[in-house]
Amino acid sequence: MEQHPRRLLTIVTESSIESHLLRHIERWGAHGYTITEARGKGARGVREGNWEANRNLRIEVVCDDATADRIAAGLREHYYDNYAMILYTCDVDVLRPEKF
Amino acid sequence: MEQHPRRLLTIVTESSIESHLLRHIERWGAHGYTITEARGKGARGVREGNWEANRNLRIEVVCDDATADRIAAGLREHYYDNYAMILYTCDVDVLRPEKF
Amino acid sequence: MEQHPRRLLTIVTESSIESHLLRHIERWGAHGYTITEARGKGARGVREGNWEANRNLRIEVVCDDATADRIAAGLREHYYDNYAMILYTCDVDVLRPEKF
Amino acid sequence: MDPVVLFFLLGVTAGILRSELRLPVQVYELLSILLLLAIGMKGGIELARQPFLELLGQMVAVVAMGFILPLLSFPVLLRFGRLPRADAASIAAHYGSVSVGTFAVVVAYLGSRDIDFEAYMPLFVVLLEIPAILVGIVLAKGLVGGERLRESAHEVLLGKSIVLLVGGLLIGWIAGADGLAKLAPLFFDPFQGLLALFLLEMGLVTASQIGTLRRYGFFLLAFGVLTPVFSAMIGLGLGWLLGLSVGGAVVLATLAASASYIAVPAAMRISVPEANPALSLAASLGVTFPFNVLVGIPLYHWLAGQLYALIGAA
Amino acid sequence: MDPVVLFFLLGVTAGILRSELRLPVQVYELLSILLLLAIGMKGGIELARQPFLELLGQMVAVVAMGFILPLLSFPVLLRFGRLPRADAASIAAHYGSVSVGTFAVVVAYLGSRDIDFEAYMPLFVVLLEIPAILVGIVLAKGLVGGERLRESAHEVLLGKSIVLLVGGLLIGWIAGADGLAKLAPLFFDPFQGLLALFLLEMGLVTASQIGTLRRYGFFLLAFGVLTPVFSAMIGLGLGWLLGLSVGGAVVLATLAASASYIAVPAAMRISVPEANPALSLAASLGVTFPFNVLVGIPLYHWLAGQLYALIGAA
Amino acid sequence: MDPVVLFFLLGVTAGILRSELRLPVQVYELLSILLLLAIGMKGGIELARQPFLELLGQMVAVVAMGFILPLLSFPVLLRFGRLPRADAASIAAHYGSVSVGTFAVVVAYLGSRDIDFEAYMPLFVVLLEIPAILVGIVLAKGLVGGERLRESAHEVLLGKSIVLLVGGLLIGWIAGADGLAKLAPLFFDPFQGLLALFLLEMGLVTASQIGTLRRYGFFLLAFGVLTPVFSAMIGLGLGWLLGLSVGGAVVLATLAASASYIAVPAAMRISVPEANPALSLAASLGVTFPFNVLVGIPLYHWLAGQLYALIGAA
Ligand SMILES: Nc1ncnc2c1ncn2[C@@H]1O[C@H](COP(=O)(O)O)[C@@H](O)[C@H]1O
Ligand SMILES: Nc1ncnc2c1ncn2[C@@H]1O[C@H](COP(=O)(O)O)[C@@H](O)[C@H]1O
Ligand SMILES: Nc1ncnc2c1ncn2[C@@H]1O[C@H](COP(=O)(O)O)[C@@H](O)[C@H]1O
Ligand code: NA
Ligand code: NA
Ligand code: NA
Repeated sequence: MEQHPRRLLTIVTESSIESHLLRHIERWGAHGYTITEARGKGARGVREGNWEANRNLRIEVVCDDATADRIAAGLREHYYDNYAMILYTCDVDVLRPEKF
Repeated sequence: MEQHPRRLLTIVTESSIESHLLRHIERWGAHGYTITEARGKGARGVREGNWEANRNLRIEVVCDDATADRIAAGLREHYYDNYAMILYTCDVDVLRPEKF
Repeated sequence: MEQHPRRLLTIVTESSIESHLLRHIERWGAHGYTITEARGKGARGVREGNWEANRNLRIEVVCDDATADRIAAGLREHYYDNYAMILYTCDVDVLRPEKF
Repeated sequence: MDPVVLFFLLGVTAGILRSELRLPVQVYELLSILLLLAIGMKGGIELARQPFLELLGQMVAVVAMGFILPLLSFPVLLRFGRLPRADAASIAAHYGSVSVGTFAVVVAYLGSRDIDFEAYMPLFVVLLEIPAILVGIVLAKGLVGGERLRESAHEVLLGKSIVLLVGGLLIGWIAGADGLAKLAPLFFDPFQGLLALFLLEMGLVTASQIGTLRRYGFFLLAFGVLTPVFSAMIGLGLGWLLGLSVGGAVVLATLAASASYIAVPAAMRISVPEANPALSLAASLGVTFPFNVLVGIPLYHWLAGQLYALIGAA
Repeated sequence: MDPVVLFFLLGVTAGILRSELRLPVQVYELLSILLLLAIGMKGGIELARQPFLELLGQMVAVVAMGFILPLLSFPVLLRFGRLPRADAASIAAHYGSVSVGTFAVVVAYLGSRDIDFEAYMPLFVVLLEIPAILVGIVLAKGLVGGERLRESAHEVLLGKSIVLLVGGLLIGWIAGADGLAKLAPLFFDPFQGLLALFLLEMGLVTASQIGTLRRYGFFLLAFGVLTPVFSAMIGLGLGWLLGLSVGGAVVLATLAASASYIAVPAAMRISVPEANPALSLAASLGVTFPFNVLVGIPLYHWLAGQLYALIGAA
Repeated sequence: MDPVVLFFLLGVTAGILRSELRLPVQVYELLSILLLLAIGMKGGIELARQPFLELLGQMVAVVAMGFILPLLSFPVLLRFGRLPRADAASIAAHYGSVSVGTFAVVVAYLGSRDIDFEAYMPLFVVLLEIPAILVGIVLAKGLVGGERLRESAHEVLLGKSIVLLVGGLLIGWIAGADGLAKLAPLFFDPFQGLLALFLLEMGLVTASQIGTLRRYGFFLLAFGVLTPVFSAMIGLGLGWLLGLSVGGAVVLATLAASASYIAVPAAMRISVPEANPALSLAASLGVTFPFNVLVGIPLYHWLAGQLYALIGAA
């Protein structure tokens, strides 16, 4: 089966910034995203997700390398210092490369 | 630690086709799957997940390469044209290879 | 953009053991984790997630190789035989290596 | 204006202004489960009072209407809408079937005006849900093998809304008004409040259809307004022929006028996947639902009054 | 038949027919929170009326029953069921403990027949939840170190159901009937409705146990029907000895007959992980729960009538 | 003690003991939607009875208080708390705004003591939510460009709580008491029960703030107790000046004393992201909310009694 390499960028962060963040991500070149509700623990403590102020989102974006870099750089500049957030990328293969 | 390479296939699609899709996936050789509720945006617009007609599922299948190819081909044939759907695969290591 | 390789360890298991499992994972060296609610099917049957006894969790830990191995070994020793559980790891890149 | 309608307007407004207001989908599900069970049980209580056989004639006539309505709108959609066959069939199925939410609104409307109607009407809701789906599938696919149609029928019959409506009907039938009195504080007393919340959510969803509407333009809008009025007149006429009260005729007219946005979309997604769901939802939810709630129901009430004044009860 | 039981049957039927009907797990959680708090508060209101010390004797006897019941069923499971030690211990714990859902059904059953019972019964629900769990752990693991047992006890005592039942009891005790009157429209008036929805969900879950049942076959089925009848007779006898009213004896019999499917499974999963949870759930939820709801409770009622007619109140 | 307060204590206790009790976040959302709509509608019903213009003076005075309160606490936070500018501004905004949960508790408190108050008070809740947020942003960022401030204002105005409160107000205004009577079984009758559940959840969340509190120590604790008392006295005085009844003055005092934990945290997270949300939540939710619920409201009631006895109504 023909495969096309892309990057999968996963962000876990506070749900309070959802709409801002999505607007930014699209501006930086993402063609789509997938969101799941999450909770967790990290450097900024436990985020139990039982209440509006401590819910996390897990956002996935499949995109090309350049877009992934642009998004990562943008997040570092605009969000990293002030928000509970982690970000990681990994290599994936997709079927319809024109979508991403 | 001993590791065994497998493929992780992730599908994001409309929740309305869940039972059909799962039946297909098992027929094509998956030994298991994991589902999380999701929402998102893609070529077919925003799917907010606030209502039965616009909920997404995120389905993960860990399997061997042949099964992954079979599932991907099957999805392409039966679902790709008519449903909001993306699919990507990535390489993972598992502990108990006989399960997958 | 500077990238730092780490491992992403994903566990899918019964939600009933959540607090025990998280305590273990932290003891074995994880600096954080992300949890999403899940359901699925595997060797131990369908876990529909419609009721407290059959809910799954999907737990992700980003960590270094040694920690991933320690966690995997610990899970194999303490949980594998008696609980519905799968585990897989994959290579990811992170931005702020000191966090993980 | 009924307060439940105000909740709908609040939802639409919040949606259009892009407010952060969201109802969790689980709340939506709880509301629809409660409403469907309550409607079913109310109908069942009434069925227990009614000799079932007397209703058989009415039931056959109503089912016939469910088969005919989509056949009437299909050619319009094909010719004037210039829609692909699958889309025309799917939209026809939506409009031939019914919207339980709209039914609840007309019940609330008549209730707050103390207008009686035949209390077994929920039975007609159940009966009208299904035929249009079958017609839609046949229109899209031709006379598909019995296998395929049977699978689809199976799916529709076991969909959430039919199971809850029919289950409620049977429970109401078996337990009767006395048996269910104890359930009233959850299912019957707060009915209007539950409907208000449900309409708040439907308002938010309706607002999100506006984008699609703009893209597909004038035809959908016109179709979404004219079809219900036309179907309502058929429903009204049938109600009159069947000897229903004015209230009953208004309900039947509203059922005919309403377009499904729960059961039919789910069925079409599986059985006619090549139909674009955005189109049919934009019409049924973005145009027809608000039209019926805000304008249609009072209009059908007025029309019924005219008709019954003119000709007298059948 | 009580309408709440009809909801259970609706759930079972929908599950067996593989309908698309699902209740969101959050609705299930909300229902169980409301039911547990309501049951606790009702018991607490009654405790406030009752000199606590007078109940001490009854409480000790009931706790003793909680320790004895699992000891009786354990050897049966080992020998006739040929089950591994851990499974036998776990199932014994399930059957020695109680099901709050079944308790709610018997309360509804007696209520709709206007049969009085000692209103402090929720206290016994709390007391019976725990001992069998401790017995089960000891049966599975031997006399484990105090550390291990203390950890398990801690877990059980702070589990959701105990916290809500005990919390409700205390709130009812402190606030009394007058204080809680304002809470009635949420907790007490819709109780039967909430129970009906809860049973709908339990019906769906019950249906999903049938696969396991088929696999493990006849023994589980027989055990799941005979044990409750046997335990009910012990409960009935104890109720008679303690001087309970007929209604009270029926409740105690039902508590003895019921098998836990919430608190105990959670505790066993942690404390006796090698026990297969599918087995115990298939028995307690797939056999005993429907048996009690459909057949058992009326049977225990009839038995109590016979007993009290024969021997007279103690 | 009010039973709703007992639910709060149950939540706090369960949280501190690390019980497994959790309320699904969707239940929390449903509860807050119902409470906000109910409060709004009650206020709106009253507004419909009141000539709007007569209230204008009071409204201006209340808004002025909303601007002044954060300006008073800001220097305290900067100097005595030695907090960074952003944190001081954010906390000041929290305390200048209001907590709808606390408002609901004071309403329940007065209700169960049959003390009347001006029923249009929900209007003041809406009015007090916003000014402090604007002040907080200006304190943190200086007189930011109109663009930035406008964006923030837009966000606050369209946040969930304002939309539901204002929406409820309007619906109540338009439909009036008669129109909304049918909604009472969902929104008004179970109000105390819904509030009890909400406080159970807030108790659990409060317990989870204790860790942060311990880390930031004594200052937050003192600030969280003294500020509400001080603000309450301002609110009390203003209530007296505006000619409110004793009950009305107690409500206004409680509004002044309460600190936001829903609308303001969300706004600050976006507009003053460098402020640490753990700090402000630990103070407002971990200290001030329980203080007001347990001690503050009775204290303000007592103070109001003293004041009105001493000086007489204005
Ligand atoms: N090592 C980790 N592995 C997985 N998820 C993490 C990790 N660290 C943090 N997270 C997630 O990212 C969120 C924000 O992290 P932080 O900014 O470190 O508090 C947490 O609430 C977790 O959900
Ligand atoms: N580039 C992307 N990255 C992540 N998720 C995506 C992407 N594109 C689409 N999706 C997800 O896949 C669903 C269906 O996509 P589509 O068929 O493109 O509308 C969307 O609703 C998203 O949840
Ligand atoms: N092949 C698989 N792919 C993805 N998820 C799986 C797979 N097998 C099992 N799972 C998940 O892991 C859980 C436990 O698996 P098991 O122990 O095999 O029953 C299941 O309920 C699924 O959610
Ligand atoms: Na119709
Ligand atoms: Na028992
Ligand atoms: Na304040």
